[in-house]
Amino acid sequence: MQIAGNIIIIIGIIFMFFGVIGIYKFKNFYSRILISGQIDTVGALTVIIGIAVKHGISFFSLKLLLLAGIILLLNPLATHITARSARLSGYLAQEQEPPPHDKKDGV
Amino acid sequence: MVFDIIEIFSVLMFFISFYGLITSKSIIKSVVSILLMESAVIMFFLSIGYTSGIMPPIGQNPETETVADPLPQALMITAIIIGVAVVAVNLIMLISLYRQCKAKDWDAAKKKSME
Amino acid sequence: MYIFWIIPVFLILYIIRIIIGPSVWDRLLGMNLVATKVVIIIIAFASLYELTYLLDFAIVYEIFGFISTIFISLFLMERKKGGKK
Amino acid sequence: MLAYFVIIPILIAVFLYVFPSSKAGRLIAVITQTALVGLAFYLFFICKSRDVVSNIGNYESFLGITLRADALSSVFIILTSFIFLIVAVYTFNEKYNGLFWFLLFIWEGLLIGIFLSRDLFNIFVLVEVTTVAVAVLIMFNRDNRSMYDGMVYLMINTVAVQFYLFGTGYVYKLTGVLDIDAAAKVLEELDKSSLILPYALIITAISLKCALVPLFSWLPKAHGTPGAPSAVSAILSGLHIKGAVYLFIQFNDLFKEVVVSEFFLIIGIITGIVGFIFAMSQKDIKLILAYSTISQIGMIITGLNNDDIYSYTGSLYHIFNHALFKSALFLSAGIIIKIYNTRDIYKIRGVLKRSPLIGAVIIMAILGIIGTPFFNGSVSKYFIFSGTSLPVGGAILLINLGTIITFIRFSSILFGKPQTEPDPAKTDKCKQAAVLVLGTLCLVGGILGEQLIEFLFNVKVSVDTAGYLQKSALFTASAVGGYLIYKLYIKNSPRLKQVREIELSFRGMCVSVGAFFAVVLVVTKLFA
Amino acid sequence: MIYAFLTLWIVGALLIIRESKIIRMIIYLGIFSLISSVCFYMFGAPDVAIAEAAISVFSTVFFIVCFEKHFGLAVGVSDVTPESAENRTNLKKYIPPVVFTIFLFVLFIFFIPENPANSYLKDQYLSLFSRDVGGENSVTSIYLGYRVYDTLFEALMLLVGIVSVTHLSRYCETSVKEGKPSDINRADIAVFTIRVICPVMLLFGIYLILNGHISPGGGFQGGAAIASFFVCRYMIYDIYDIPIERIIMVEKIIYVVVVLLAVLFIFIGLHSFLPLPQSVYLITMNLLIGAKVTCGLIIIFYRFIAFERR
Repeated sequence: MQIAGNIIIIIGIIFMFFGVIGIYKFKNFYSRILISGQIDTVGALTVIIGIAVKHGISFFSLKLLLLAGIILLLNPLATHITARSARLSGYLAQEQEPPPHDKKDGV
Repeated sequence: MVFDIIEIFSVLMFFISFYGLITSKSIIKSVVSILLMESAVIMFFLSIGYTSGIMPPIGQNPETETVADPLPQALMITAIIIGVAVVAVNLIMLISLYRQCKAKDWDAAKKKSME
Repeated sequence: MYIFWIIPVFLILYIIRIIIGPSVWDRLLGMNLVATKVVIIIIAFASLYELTYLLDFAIVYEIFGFISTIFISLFLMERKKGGKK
Repeated sequence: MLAYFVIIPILIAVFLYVFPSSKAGRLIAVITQTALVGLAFYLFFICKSRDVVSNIGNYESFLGITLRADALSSVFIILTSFIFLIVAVYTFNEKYNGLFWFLLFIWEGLLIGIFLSRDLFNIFVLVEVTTVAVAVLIMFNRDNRSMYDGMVYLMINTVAVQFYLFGTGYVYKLTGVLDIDAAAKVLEELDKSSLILPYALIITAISLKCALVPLFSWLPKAHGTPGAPSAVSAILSGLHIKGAVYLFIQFNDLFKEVVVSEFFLIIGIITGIVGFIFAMSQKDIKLILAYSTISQIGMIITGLNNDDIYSYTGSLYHIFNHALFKSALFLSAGIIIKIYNTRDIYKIRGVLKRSPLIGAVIIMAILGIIGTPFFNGSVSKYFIFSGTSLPVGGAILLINLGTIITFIRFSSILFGKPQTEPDPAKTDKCKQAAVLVLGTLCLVGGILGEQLIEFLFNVKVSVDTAGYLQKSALFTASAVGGYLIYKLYIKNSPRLKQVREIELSFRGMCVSVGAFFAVVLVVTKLFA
Repeated sequence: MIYAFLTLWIVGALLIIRESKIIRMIIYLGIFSLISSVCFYMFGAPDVAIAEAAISVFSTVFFIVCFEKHFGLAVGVSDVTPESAENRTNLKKYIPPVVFTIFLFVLFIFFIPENPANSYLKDQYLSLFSRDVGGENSVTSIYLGYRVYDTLFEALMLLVGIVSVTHLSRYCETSVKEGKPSDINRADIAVFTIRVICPVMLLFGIYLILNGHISPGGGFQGGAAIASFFVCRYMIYDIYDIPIERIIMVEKIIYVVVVLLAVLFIFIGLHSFLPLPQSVYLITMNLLIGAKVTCGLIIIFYRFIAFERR
């Protein structure tokens, strides 16, 4: 159990590591959304499952599963709302840098 | 001299926020600086009696050595609530001041209020 | 545990991204990422001591971090385009 | 149970907020206030023989919070409840809503709490709540000026309170307790050098609360802001600042190993001098009174730090007297402002003719504050003076001279012909009665001065005929001198305007807090 | 590891202090609060950590609403004190405050006492709390038992804060009407998910309150969680029908009940006469304080939000 748990945790950390690479590699905001929306959620879920596996079947693992559920719901939603807010405010995907009016406002 | 490193960190924080207070032009930043100052003080209180691998003071008869000091925690909950109330009052004053004088920074507010 | 050493490194990298991130929304994204990483640290901590009640804090943290993120992004949204009903 | 002294006003406050502004509610407020004065006297008579201590919850040693009433704090409680009674009568017919009464009574409970509490953290909580309540009372009418002033007051006091909290943390770390009496025992055994930092942190905060010299810029803003109700200004100037002075006494007691009383003696003298210089130059009558408070506080601090029982007692009695005449002045200034609809000292004329009663009260209060024989100020000022050595005594005389000049200028509102036609509003009987009581007490406190001091502070003092003669001669000399100086130099001096415009911004205040802290640290290290 | 977090903490503070654009400052403040709450957690203080996390939400919300009022409805308008361009190059301006602050810091460090922490009260509390007050969480026992006198004033502080917020924000006497649309543009998916997550939050708040005496949490933390449920409710429904006047009244009454309960149980010492288990007092007190905090935060939040509507 311990070894299996550790392996799953390491897989999760590798996911997160990809996320860190991506957040520097992508030059576009809407690509970076991907990191938080998918890669990071999956990484966090994998780590949590790994820890739950290490603990076996117990109250601790049950609570961890609840937490995993909450993360699964909330993390993509936060990303979605952030992206939507950016889109509706006119922060365009095609441009490499913020649009003129945005720049003027100094955001 | 023997230093407690966390104590040094909180003192550093205290003076960073002090720097914020003596340089900030806008009022909202002063409010934030006060919030940071409070946070520094809270950190100092909680660091009293810290050793690494410390446990929360929960349980029927906890062992004294490895358990955190409960009193500063109880005090700091009080301090946090007081802090949020002060921040709320400050901000609402700031909004009202802005509504009346159209002043965002200290100098403008002072000038407007003297008229 | 190794988590305690790897995650802070990630955190520092995220914070650098937050500092250079060109727009507000990048920073918000960074805030979300930081919150998730910190939740994992908390879980690792709880699992180290085998204390179940420490997990409460992780749940609270996740929910509260989420609320502040979406509140900021909702308020940042340009109201004109969204339109009143 | 001492906690009820704090809890009962707070419960009344909530009651008045829930059932606001009916006449019956206000009547209940005044009646309970009277009862509270009676209770305070009862407590005082008990405290004359023994200290009343109550452990909340009856927990073992220092686990809970301890309240203690001793001879000094019970006198302060009498003063608090009495002044609040007067103010409650004064505002009886005003059209304030429930919020005003709520904050007023909370303020009373909290002040009594500060006088009773023996717990460091509890004092922090009380001080912080008081600060917010007072800030809201200052900006009660929500005009531009009082908005800004209230905001500065709230923020600078919050900054100072953080210093206090940090100091409390060090005391807890060093002693392991938060109770002042227990901490004092542990601190005695500690090394002197470890006490310096907590002492400096705490005393910086308390000095800001007392408005000592570099840290006084918030006081005229808070106490003299035009928009604040004058009842609030009266309590602030008469009573609130005395809470800070009480804390000053307490903490100097706690850290008596490291206190450099000479430093505070000098600071007190400078505060007095700076206070009257500013007071002389103001144009707004409320601001004159507010700056004059600073100079009187300087005198009180000087007396407290002068190592002599006469000066100490004189200072305590001066705290008492200052509360009486400063609230009388502020309250009558409120009435005058209402009548004339202006605060400019050059525009108000002929108060004595327009409303003789108010004029008489103002004269009595002025005679009190400048220390005329047979008025209360003379007794306390004489005691402060008699215990001092020559340079300090000279400084006290100088401060008194400044006060005389200030109030000669102030008294010009009493005479002459009104420039603007005063508003023929009908006079309020409650207000006049309240003010009259305070004015009469100024006279009574002077004639029965020695007996009162013996009664209140248990110190036997006596003044012989030579002392009386000396006092009268000094007073006459300084009064004549003050009048001449006023006529010759000050009346039309262009400097007044320049002095009037000196004012620190918020950033400047923060810098001065830091600088004061550094100076206290260095001075304590060098001389303690 | 704790030092890594403390370093991040300091970096966050530096960012906040150096930033001149307010919206960025608010985001940094949110991150800063989250990091500091983790630090508190690692000091073995989960109660304080939960309180700090709750406060981080509310202070962020207050700041963002204040920012919006401050600069109107337009997005991202920066804090336009016209310093940025020419003053940033002018380094000379920064030297005096930096030198002054460093001087104070060094002076402070120089005077720090070397004595180790005295653990008198800690030992007393840890050995006595379950006998004197009951419960398993010693922080709650101190908060509601030994130092209940402080707690009363802390509740009073919240009361004064609420009263002042309502007083100072009452420019527009119009109370908030029912069904007035907020102009938040929301997606259906967001509405759906928040609707799913809201009951969890409510339940979790109640859990924190009821379990306050045996696990981390308590009146304040649970109350803040329930109040954040109402924040979410504002975000998904256009509902302004919170009867604020009535909530204010309820809050006052709860405060009076809290005071009376504390007086009865702790000051008079009723718990030694009654045959009740000690945890009854703790649970009741936690519930009342939780209700009070919930009411208070809801009122402050809705006053902040409703300020904009004239």
